[in-house]
Amino acid sequence: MIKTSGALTPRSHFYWITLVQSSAKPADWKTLLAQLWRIRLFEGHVQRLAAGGEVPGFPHLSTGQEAVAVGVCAHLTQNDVVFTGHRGHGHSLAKGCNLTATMAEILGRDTGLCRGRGGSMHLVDAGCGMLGATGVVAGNLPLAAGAAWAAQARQTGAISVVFFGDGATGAGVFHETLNLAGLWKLPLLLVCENNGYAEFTSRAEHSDVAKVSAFAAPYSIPSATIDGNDLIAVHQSAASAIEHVRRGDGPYLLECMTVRLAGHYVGDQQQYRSKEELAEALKKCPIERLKSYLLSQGVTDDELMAIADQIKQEVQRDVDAARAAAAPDPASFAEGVYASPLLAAGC
Amino acid sequence: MIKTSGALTPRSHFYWITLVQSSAKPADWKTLLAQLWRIRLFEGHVQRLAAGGEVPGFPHLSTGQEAVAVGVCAHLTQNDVVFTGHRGHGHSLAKGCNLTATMAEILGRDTGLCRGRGGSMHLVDAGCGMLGATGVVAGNLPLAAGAAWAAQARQTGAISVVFFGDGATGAGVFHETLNLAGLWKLPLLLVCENNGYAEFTSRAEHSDVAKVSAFAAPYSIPSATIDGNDLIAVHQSAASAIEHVRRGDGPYLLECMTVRLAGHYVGDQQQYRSKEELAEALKKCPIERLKSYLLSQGVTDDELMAIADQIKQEVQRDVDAARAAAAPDPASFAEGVYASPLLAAGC
Amino acid sequence: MAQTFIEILRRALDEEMARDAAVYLLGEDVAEGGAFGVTKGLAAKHGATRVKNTPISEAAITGMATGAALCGLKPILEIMFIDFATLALDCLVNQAAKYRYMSGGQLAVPMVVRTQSGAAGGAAAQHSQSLESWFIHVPGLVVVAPSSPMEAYGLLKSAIRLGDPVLFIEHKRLYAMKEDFVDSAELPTIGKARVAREGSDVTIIAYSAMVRTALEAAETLAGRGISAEVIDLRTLLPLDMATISASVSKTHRAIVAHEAVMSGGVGAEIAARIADELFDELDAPVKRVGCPFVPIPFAPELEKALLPNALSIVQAAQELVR
Amino acid sequence: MAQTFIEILRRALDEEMARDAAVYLLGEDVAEGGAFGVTKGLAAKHGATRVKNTPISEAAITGMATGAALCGLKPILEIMFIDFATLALDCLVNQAAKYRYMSGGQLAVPMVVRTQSGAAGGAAAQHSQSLESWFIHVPGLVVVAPSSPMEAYGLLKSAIRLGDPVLFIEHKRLYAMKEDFVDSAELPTIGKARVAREGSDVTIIAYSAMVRTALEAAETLAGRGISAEVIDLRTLLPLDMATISASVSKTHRAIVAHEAVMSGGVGAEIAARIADELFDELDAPVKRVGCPFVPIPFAPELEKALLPNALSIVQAAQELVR
Ligand SMILES: Cc1ncc(C[n+]2csc(CCOP(=O)(O)OP(=O)(O)O)c2C)c(N)n1
Ligand SMILES: Cc1ncc(C[n+]2csc(CCOP(=O)(O)OP(=O)(O)O)c2C)c(N)n1
Ligand SMILES: [Mg+2]
Ligand SMILES: [Mg+2]
Repeated sequence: MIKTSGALTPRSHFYWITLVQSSAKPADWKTLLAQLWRIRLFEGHVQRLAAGGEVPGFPHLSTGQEAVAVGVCAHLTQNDVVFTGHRGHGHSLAKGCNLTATMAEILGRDTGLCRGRGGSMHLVDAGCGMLGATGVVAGNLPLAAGAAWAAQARQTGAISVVFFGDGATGAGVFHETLNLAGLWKLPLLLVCENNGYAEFTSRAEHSDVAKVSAFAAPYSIPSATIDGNDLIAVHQSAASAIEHVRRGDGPYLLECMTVRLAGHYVGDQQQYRSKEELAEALKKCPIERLKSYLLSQGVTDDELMAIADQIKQEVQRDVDAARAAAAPDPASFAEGVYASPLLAAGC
Repeated sequence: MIKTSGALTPRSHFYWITLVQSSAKPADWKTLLAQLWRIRLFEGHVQRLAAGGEVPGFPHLSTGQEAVAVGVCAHLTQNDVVFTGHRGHGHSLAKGCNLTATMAEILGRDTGLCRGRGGSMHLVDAGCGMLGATGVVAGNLPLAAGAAWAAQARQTGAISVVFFGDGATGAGVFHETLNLAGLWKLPLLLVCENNGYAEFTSRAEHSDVAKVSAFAAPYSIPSATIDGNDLIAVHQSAASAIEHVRRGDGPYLLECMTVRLAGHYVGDQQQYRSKEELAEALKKCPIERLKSYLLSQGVTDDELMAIADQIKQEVQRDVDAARAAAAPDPASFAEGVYASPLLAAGC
Repeated sequence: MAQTFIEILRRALDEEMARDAAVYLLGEDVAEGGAFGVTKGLAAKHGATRVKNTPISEAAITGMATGAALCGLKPILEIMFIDFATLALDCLVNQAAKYRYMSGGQLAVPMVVRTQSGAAGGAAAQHSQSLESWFIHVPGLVVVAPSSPMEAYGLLKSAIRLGDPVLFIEHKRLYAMKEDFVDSAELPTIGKARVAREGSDVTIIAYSAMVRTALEAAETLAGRGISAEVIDLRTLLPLDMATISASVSKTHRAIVAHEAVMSGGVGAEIAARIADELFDELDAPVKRVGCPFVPIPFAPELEKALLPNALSIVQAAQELVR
Repeated sequence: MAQTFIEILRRALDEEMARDAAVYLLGEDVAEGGAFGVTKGLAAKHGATRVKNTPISEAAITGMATGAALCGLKPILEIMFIDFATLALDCLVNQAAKYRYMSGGQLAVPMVVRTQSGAAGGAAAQHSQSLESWFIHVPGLVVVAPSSPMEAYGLLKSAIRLGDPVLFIEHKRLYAMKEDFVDSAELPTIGKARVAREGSDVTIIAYSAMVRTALEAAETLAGRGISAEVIDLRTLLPLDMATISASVSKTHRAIVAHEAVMSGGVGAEIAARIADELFDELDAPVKRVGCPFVPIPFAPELEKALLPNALSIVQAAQELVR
């Protein structure tokens, strides 16, 4: 059964999908494939625009890791909240952020989600439950736990989801958060995207711990390590993880093994990775894998092409709209530090 | 085989004992009992003096937990280093700090280990490898790991030992340190004194994790949970843990289950603990247990009395000496912030 | 009947919890009353779900308070000693303070972080610091440092209702201070200082426990023919320059007194602003009274020698007025 | 041949590692060269045991560097962005800075923490801060902020040999700056400022990247008939008041310029000290140039509008001299 609902926020104009795990059909997977494509194409634009000097800062692409964002967010409602980190474009789009406003933010436009004040690493769209990204690795984890605490305290029924990388497990606050989330039985889904790297340093140099999910064991927090490049696997595992969390049984740690197809940030030459490694990584592309599956299930090449074409046009249109938008008024830089202008005046 | 050596530091005037695990005899245990007593008596003085207003700050007693300090430090050489926390009197004495200078520090005297600048929570005696105590819970853990790293890098053969409470496992830096210690295979022994409390809050409210040693598992760091009030058990487990660490096989986490017989600090009324609980705790006294064992092994009451008397007199004498010492010169408060007086002058 | 700082603070918490179901307390031992007993009885009264003990996880609990504030709670977090705020700074500075701005105004962090600072009785170097000046350097934060029980009562209530993250600093030497509880409909405005004593020869600007010391000094000075005006800042960020300016324009001399070390202290900011904005008003340089640049020593004799006291202020005033 | 800031910094590290076997590097990605390439090639040259990659564990690696410094190493720790020093503050402030004092002089922490700060190119609110003023508030620390490649070279070497914990702040906008490498037997003394340009009408006090901006401003001012002296502080803690005093006693006017927000900034301390110690020398108030009290915004137009530049200094100088 597919339940689709229309625009969730004033800005949102793509379809929201809630798939019931057991009844997912090729038709559903096609819709999710479209989302994978959408993120991939969006970030392709980011990369090209960045190379052309149009993107301030240093954007981090989730290329190759899209299945995690799409597979998890497919189960979330608008009330559920998501926190992400420096590699958060995919999560934002999957959670329902308007594509034009997201791109506009990444380009530093006044029409951006955060009026150009946040940027690629600080995407927020409160209206659709995308509550924030933090550029400080692991800093998002306790924020998400706090959101889960609020949901629990206010009995809203919402859950909180946090996406983070394997490198974040080196940070103490990850462990502090696990302890608290377990202890308070918070409705928190922790999604680790284990891509085997933290910047240029491979996981082997960061940690002796093969599986991030192992960190949940001491706290008796249930966990799983899955193939994060297999959208179907992510979708199904996320369904049961979220069922657990939504039921009030406390947090769940879902580790998604994945690969970063691009550099750490746009411009990273990746000298620390061999050609063989990169070639191997490409084989794991979640989009290619889902396509193969759909083709094997009788979906035709033409159907897929049609979807791709449509997404391509939509994304292009939305990106163009973002690029056409105006930069913020320089004189406005001091707006919005405090609730009260009185406070701001005294500083 | 007991190897005793004389004064290790100019200040030290008690005997240093290295027991070879397998050959420990009642005679050896007697010597260790003397150390337990020594710490107990010392802290009895701290408590009385504090009640009388002679001790600045808020001293934390290790009463009831002495077997951990004594059982572990018995295996350390002067080159090995120890870090402790707010409850560190026992560790300091067991590592070889001069009793008079230790008490003088706790009383804030100029003859104190740190010239009265540190106090109960910041005991340092570099000469005997007591490298420091920190009042910030868990702050000592990475310091100890760093000391272990230096020993490894400089190939001194020394090991580093850190004592901390169960509450410290709530702090992220504990986990960061485990990861690094395992990854770099540091010669670090982590000794957790699990007394079931962090201040007034019981462990159940702090954590769902029953055994602190479980935190070592994800890192494949070997660990054990033992009865920390059984000196013989501590002594034997510490021996094999230290053998592992000294061999260069990396860190080891030794969790010693113990009980705090006193309040969190001197003056704590312990309203959060029932009479029954306290009565139960008293039964676990490590001194009483070792005494029973020795009596069962044919040691006589008289022999034990004689030891006790001697220790009592020695401690009294040393405490009196500490009390008789002068306070620091008030005008000297600014000394010793920087290596160079030039730097200090510019501040 | 006179009540202690701790009792009056507890009353403010109690009343705000009763008034607003979104107010929650969290921190180490808070359900047991906290290390200083401020929250005693609140768990029993308002329920264990609203007064939450936490593990020793300063970073995570600050993050959780922030995240909860984003989602409809008004958390009051207790950080037992300001020395341990060092463990919470990423969240306070990088997240909580910047959320409103970075989100383009979409989200806010209505949270109060209560903490305790200052030296007393041999708490030593890691439990005695006065670190408030770090926070006046962080856009998005508000910093409040009350000087008495009743000041704390009103300011805490105002802070809870403010809507932006507030660091609320209690001085450990004030905890035992007693005052009569006086009911008043009006709460103080965050950002407004108060003239604690009027005078005409010199302005002494202070906050937290140092206000009492300044009042003592003013009394002594009065005996020596010097009329000192004492300003209780109440809020360190934002600074109420209007009140300072009015006073210094009258006295033409100013002293800023605090317990923190002078280098990089709040006094530096205030002195710099007076010296700039009131350059033509000043008959003498702005003097600072504060700790010398040394960690807080343990021994009481050293601690006492180090800490600024009423005499330090009196001497500074006499030099200025001479 | 001219070399970049990064290259010359690397040379200093390389030479000090060759000179002293106790010098070790650690930090995130440092074996890969670090996020900015400063340590590139050093692992290959000096061995992987002396150039250690670490996990993302700012608290632990700072603690480890401190512990190792207590035990005979001279660690150089890289904290990738000063914004993340928030995660290392317990150790830096409560442990490293106080160890010498708290141990009554028994132990020392000869360690350098290299970090990188400042705004450029849309790094946004969490990767652009200038937080140096926090550290001048901490007795026991030393704070160095070089203004050019050759300054960095000498100061880094001096810092490594100092024997106390040094925070060494590199500005990201300086990394590409080029200078000729000039061999010199003498290393700068930590704690001594330098006169970067002589002048007689106004003193501009700056550090880090702002020195270049101040020199630009001085050039512009010269064209307008105002002779500006520029002081490059080099060390923020301790402050070289002698050099400042000599200059201001000559020019009778002072501006302190930095990129950090003004409230609670290093400029406040300097302005307060000048206004006090040189009260009779001043012909005009000490002016501060710095960021307004706002987090660093992402959009380049906003970032640019916010950051102080040469024009900001020129305007301040013209107001003073007018
Ligand atoms: C606390 C902190 N330290 C360092 C950095 C610099 N940094 C940015 S991304 C990154 C690697 C993160 O690795 P991981 O969590 O695995 O995420 P990935 O980039 O692989 O998606 C680092 C070290 C940071 N942003 N925050
Ligand atoms: C970072 C930090 N937070 C809070 C405190 C206050 N505090 C002092 S001791 C203590 C409890 C420590 O419990 P545990 O580690 O189990 O040691 P124990 O006192 O039981 O020996 C707390 C919370 C502190 N010193 N440091
Ligand atoms: Mg990764
Ligand atoms: Mg405990």
